[in-house]
Amino acid sequence: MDLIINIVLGGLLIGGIYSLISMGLSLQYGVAKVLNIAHGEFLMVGAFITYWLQQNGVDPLLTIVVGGPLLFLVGFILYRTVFTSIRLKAPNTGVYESNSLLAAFGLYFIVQNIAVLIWGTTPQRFSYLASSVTILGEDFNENRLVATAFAVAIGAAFYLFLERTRIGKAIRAAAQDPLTAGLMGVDINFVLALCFGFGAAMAGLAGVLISICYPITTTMGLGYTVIAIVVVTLGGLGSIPGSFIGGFILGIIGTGVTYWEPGLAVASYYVIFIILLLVRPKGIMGK
Amino acid sequence: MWNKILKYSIPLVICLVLVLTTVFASGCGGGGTEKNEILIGASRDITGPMAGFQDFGFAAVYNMWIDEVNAAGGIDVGGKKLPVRIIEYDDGSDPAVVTRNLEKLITEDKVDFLFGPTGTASLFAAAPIASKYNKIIICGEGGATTLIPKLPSMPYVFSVLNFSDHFQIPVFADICNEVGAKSAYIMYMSDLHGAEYNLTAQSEFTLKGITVLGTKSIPPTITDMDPIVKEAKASGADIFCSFSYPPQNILFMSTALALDYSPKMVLLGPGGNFQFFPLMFGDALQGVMAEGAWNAKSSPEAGAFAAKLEATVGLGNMDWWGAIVYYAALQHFAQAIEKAGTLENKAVRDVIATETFETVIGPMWWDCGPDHAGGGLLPQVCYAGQIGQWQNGIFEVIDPGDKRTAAPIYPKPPWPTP
Amino acid sequence: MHILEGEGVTKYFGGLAAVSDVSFYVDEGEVVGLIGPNGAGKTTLFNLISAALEPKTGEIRFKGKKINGLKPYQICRLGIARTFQTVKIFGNLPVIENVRIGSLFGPFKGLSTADATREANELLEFMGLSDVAYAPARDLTLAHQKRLEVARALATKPTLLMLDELMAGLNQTELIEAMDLVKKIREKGTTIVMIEHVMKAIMNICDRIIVLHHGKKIADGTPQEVANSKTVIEVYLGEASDAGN
Amino acid sequence: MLEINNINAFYGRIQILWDVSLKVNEGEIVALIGANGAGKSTLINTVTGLLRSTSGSMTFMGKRIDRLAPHVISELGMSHIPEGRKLFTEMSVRENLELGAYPKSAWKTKKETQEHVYEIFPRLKEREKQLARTLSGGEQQMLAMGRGLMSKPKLCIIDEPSNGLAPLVVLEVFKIIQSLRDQGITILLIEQNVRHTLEISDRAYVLENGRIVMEGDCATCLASEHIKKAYLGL
Amino acid sequence: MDFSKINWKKAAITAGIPLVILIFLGLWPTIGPQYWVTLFSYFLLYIIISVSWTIFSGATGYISLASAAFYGIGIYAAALFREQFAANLPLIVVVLIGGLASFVLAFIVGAITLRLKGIYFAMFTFGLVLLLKEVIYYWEIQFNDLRGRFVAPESNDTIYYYLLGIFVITMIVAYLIRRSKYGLALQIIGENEEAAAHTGINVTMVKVLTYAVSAIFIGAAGVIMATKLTYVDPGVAFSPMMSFSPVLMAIFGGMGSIYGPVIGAVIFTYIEEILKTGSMKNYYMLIFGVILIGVILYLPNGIVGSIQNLWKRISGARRAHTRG
Repeated sequence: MDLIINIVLGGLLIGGIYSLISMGLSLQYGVAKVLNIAHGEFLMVGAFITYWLQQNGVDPLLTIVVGGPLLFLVGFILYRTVFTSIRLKAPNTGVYESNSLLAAFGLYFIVQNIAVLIWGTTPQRFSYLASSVTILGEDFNENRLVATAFAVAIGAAFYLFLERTRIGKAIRAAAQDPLTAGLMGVDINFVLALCFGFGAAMAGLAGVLISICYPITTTMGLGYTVIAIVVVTLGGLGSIPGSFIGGFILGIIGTGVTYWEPGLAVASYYVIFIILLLVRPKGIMGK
Repeated sequence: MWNKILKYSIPLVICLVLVLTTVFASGCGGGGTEKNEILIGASRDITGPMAGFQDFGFAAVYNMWIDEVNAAGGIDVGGKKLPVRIIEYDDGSDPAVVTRNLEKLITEDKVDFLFGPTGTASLFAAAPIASKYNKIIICGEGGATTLIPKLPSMPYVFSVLNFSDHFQIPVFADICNEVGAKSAYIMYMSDLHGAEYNLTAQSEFTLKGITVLGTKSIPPTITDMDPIVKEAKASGADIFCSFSYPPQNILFMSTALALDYSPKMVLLGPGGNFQFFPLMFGDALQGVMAEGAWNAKSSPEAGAFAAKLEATVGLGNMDWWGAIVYYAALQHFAQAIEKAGTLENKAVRDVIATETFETVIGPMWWDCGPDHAGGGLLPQVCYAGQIGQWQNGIFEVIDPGDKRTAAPIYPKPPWPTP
Repeated sequence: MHILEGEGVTKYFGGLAAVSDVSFYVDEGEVVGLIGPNGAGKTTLFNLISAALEPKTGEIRFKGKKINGLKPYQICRLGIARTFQTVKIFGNLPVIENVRIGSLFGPFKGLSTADATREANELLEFMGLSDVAYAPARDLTLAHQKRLEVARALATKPTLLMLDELMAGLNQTELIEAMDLVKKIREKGTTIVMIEHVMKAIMNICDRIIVLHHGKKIADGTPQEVANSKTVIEVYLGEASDAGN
Repeated sequence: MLEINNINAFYGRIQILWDVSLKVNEGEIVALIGANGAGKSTLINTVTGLLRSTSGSMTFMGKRIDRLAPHVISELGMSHIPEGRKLFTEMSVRENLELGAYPKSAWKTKKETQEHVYEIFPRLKEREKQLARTLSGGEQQMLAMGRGLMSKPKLCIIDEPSNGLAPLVVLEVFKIIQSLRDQGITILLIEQNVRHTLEISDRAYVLENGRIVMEGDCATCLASEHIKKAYLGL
Repeated sequence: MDFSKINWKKAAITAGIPLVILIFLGLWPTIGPQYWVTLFSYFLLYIIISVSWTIFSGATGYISLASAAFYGIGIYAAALFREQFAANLPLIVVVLIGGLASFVLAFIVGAITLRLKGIYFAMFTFGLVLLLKEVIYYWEIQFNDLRGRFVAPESNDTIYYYLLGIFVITMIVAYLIRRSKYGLALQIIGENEEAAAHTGINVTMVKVLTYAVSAIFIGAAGVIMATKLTYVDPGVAFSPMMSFSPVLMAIFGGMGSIYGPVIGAVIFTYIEEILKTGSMKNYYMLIFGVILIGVILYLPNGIVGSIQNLWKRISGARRAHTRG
């Protein structure tokens, strides 16, 4: 019983952050059709901005106000300059997808290199809310709890934004059928740039939360990108709620396997990933 | 006219390219015949995941050493003082690239000697290449017991750092017996480094009456250590061993602090013995141990070296594990070249393998197996210490015997309240 | 002899019957028209015969042998060739390559390269496409692309040819040419099933017409019979009746 | 209201439209008739801005629109109800309607417009919360038309509304189209169901092979031998 | 066949140029400086991998990211059968084993992923690489107490000539497939899989078989490279860069012709070499990334494709001029 509580609650506590990263990738990949290999780099940048501000006396959670909008802007401008041009030049979606994948690779190299030049590669950490809280008789990290609460709040806020607002509805429509969305008067290039920007912002926010909980390095991005790709596949391409739920599921699975055999935790992600692709490529929330 | 030119342009262009390649390539291979410097090559992790070592590991030490040597006019080779120059290539900590870089350094840049790459896997990739071309390589960070049986066939490889059964863990077990720690929980990285430490620890602990209550391997990609820390806490073991690298050791410390897991004894792997650890964790580090140790109190020479190194790299980049032996190996290396009076690798190697020279750690020599025929390891007596413990911000050597600079604290105090 | 027979063929798409319990036959040498309003299930029936889809129930027989469950390429090699409603030519390849592909892969025993080239040239001649043989297929006009698709289908040496809306989008002259073409193919001894909206063509060339509506067969007979059938007129011209349901 | 003068358009290197001219006056139902592949969709795509014409001019409400982006054209008051409905199948009926009101001017009044649409299509109100894909074919067509009306358009282009519908439903759809006209919405109707279309329209254009081959009022067209032969199967 | 004069000339050029290049490459170890032989080995390696990748993925448009898996299988074949200080199989046999193992793996992957289209296929193949890496890591540590293995080294010339041999076979096979009816079949599967099936092509068979055949060369190259690396571990063997490099190289060079991936591989490898070892080594990823994005934005058809377009424009203009 203790074990189950530990696995489920512990999994949920990691899952929140996974959800946030994956929702971001889902927007970039599911809607804007950019398989953004550099996604984790935005996360890393968010984490290091937090670290840097923390060293200068700014409360890490306050960074959310700075980091999110800043990375949104970066993502938005990147899409408008690089990816829009790739999209308009590509004769079909297939070419657009593969070319934007390559461009994302370039982006990955660029961001990573700049980050290494600025911050080096030594692992960094700072202490924030580093004490434990007892839930159902088990101890949990207080900072994880706070991070998960924020992740869920950000996820829920974004969900409401998608459900309730005009732009949000346009994003969902563009995810289903960009051409018809265009017929409705939606400026597709703008909406896709928006999605890319939101994706980057979410990665950045996840980075802020990760820096609160875990040590950070400038080379940690790719690992999180891979996790996000697994979750997005798990949840169904382009399904934002799917990614949200998928993140928690993967968190629980990962924690469970870690209890049994930590060496196989990452392998278990890939096993889920390739089995899912074979059996149900549309993901758990896809139709 | 145009038609013809266009038609023949393809073969023309190709022939041109081929000729140019040959000319260019042979041009590249050249170089002066007159030796006026000692050229050393190194493939280093400048951009990869282990690039941090560039600031406080072997690179920090050899850069300081080169500056010193050159300030003194160079190394005397057969009556002529030659300055030392190093060529470093980036390998991004990919052993495949290490191989390629070393080949380029040896065959194109025609370096005289090699310095080792960062990390055990890269070192393993480098050693056979150096042997293949008969180039002396002085290795810094990394090493593992697996290398020992290979060394007889790699006479040009000199591995400086001490590793698992290569004296650290047996000493640690003795310390445990001394203070009365009875049971252990082991977490180890699922790579060569972790696996070897784990195996040695399992047998040493059994031998010396310490019960192992739990063992978990972790992947290098681990991001969440809560389950392991909780399990270790539940096991109630006196000793917690983390046989892993700086990122995992930092993660363990953060997690243990947050979950209030404070065993009587904590032994960390690489990272625990670097100065950035106390900068990161402050008072919490009181009583935490790590493998491989020296400090300014080890000897007067060590004190002078510590001051010199700190002035060069800064306090935050001090390495209380390898720095002093790297430096000693370089001092030994320089004296060997001077004694051999040539840059010819075979001659220099024979001197290195057989001679004892005075260094910062006292008299130093290499253990190269029977007849001095193989690659070299440092004998145990040469090291300044095997196990260290943080006491009031100083990494004290707590080995039993005359290397000790302070008595071990046991049990370590609980974590300070945040 | 019935060269092609269907018995109780049914196919659902997400709960809706696209083709529902349709039985039909085609005799050797016949030209059979398959008509019906949009969404009647004509193309679905074609897809079922050519194995692009698999029927849920029912059986399709070719020359007396059951063929459902086979793969599209097997159907093709048995001697059933088809064209598509929206032309599916290989646009980046030259016209002649498109036809050669048919000869190389389509017949039960593929031809040698040289034979395929010779045959492709003959077919292009037959279809009146020799002039554009080396142009990329995507540069052709729609009418020529449709012809090219027929040529490719013929190159696989079919005994039964299925044409999906060959005449759609053609102008009067092209229409007459296309009708002539169908007649010429028929004279070579190939059985033809064609989906068509152009009534003039259907009435003119077909020996027999099958009418589908809402996935069900509602009429089957000579052009005259079908044209006079009250049900068909109602369905087709959309009079207020409930014939379909 | 909409005036198209001599436009030419290409898909890749194939010319689809040849010197097409067309005019829609305010308050009319204008029918555009043609077989599959005649170029109707290309014409509509060109008008709505999805495809660029290579020459010729188009004006809408007195404004040149040939170089405008689709979303700008739709803000001007042109609404396109596409062939095959193109609903957002994973969204509810209500959300589909709301998306129809995406242009800023329409978004403000979307509540009232929605009520108005529910008056025209009461069945949509009953199914307000259902996902669009769970609707029947006729309901889907109605939703598509309702969505098209949400932007409060001045001109509605309706592409093949009878496609795949049962005859009774087709009649209903045509009746609604007529009632829209009565409410002052101008309509350009593209259809294959020639007889019905001509019965409810004011004027008609016949497109064949990318060229307008006939234009005039509907009675004339219905009487034409060419139409009878080619499209009515008589 | 039309045996007109121009065809003979063309044939002389098409056969002559490769022959000249082959002789040059064959003599290279004797005329080139030592390191350049090594560098050329790397050129050959990347050419083999990117051309093999292009055989299947370039023609069909199914982006395979499993190259690293095939390469890694080859490396592990060498690690098992060409150990240092052990009784070993002859190198040529191990090369065959590596090729065969890759063939089998690719065949299985091909057969079970037939349902997957587009990006899903790419993701599956990439997941496979990561999974193999993790599982082999785990297996070696848990059951063999090993992280990596030492492979018996070979001389640089042996490695070079083996790679040259594999390179020649790869190019011949790529050329033959391109020219044969199977190449045609692959190409039209890429254009329209449905129409291809209805034209009598056994789509499944053609796809799976070509995929498996193209993997042979990658596996064989892996065996040879293992003898050069001499120390291999799963991180080296299944490095994801080995999956992405051929894609980048092929797109960089252009997939329209057989020369595209070759030129892409050579230029890419050389740029990497210069950047990594030159004075800009601290910025090489940055520069590399900028080059990558620049190529995608401004040379969308790859280098060869862009040159061909330029060529066409020049010759087209010339023709127009003559006509006018």
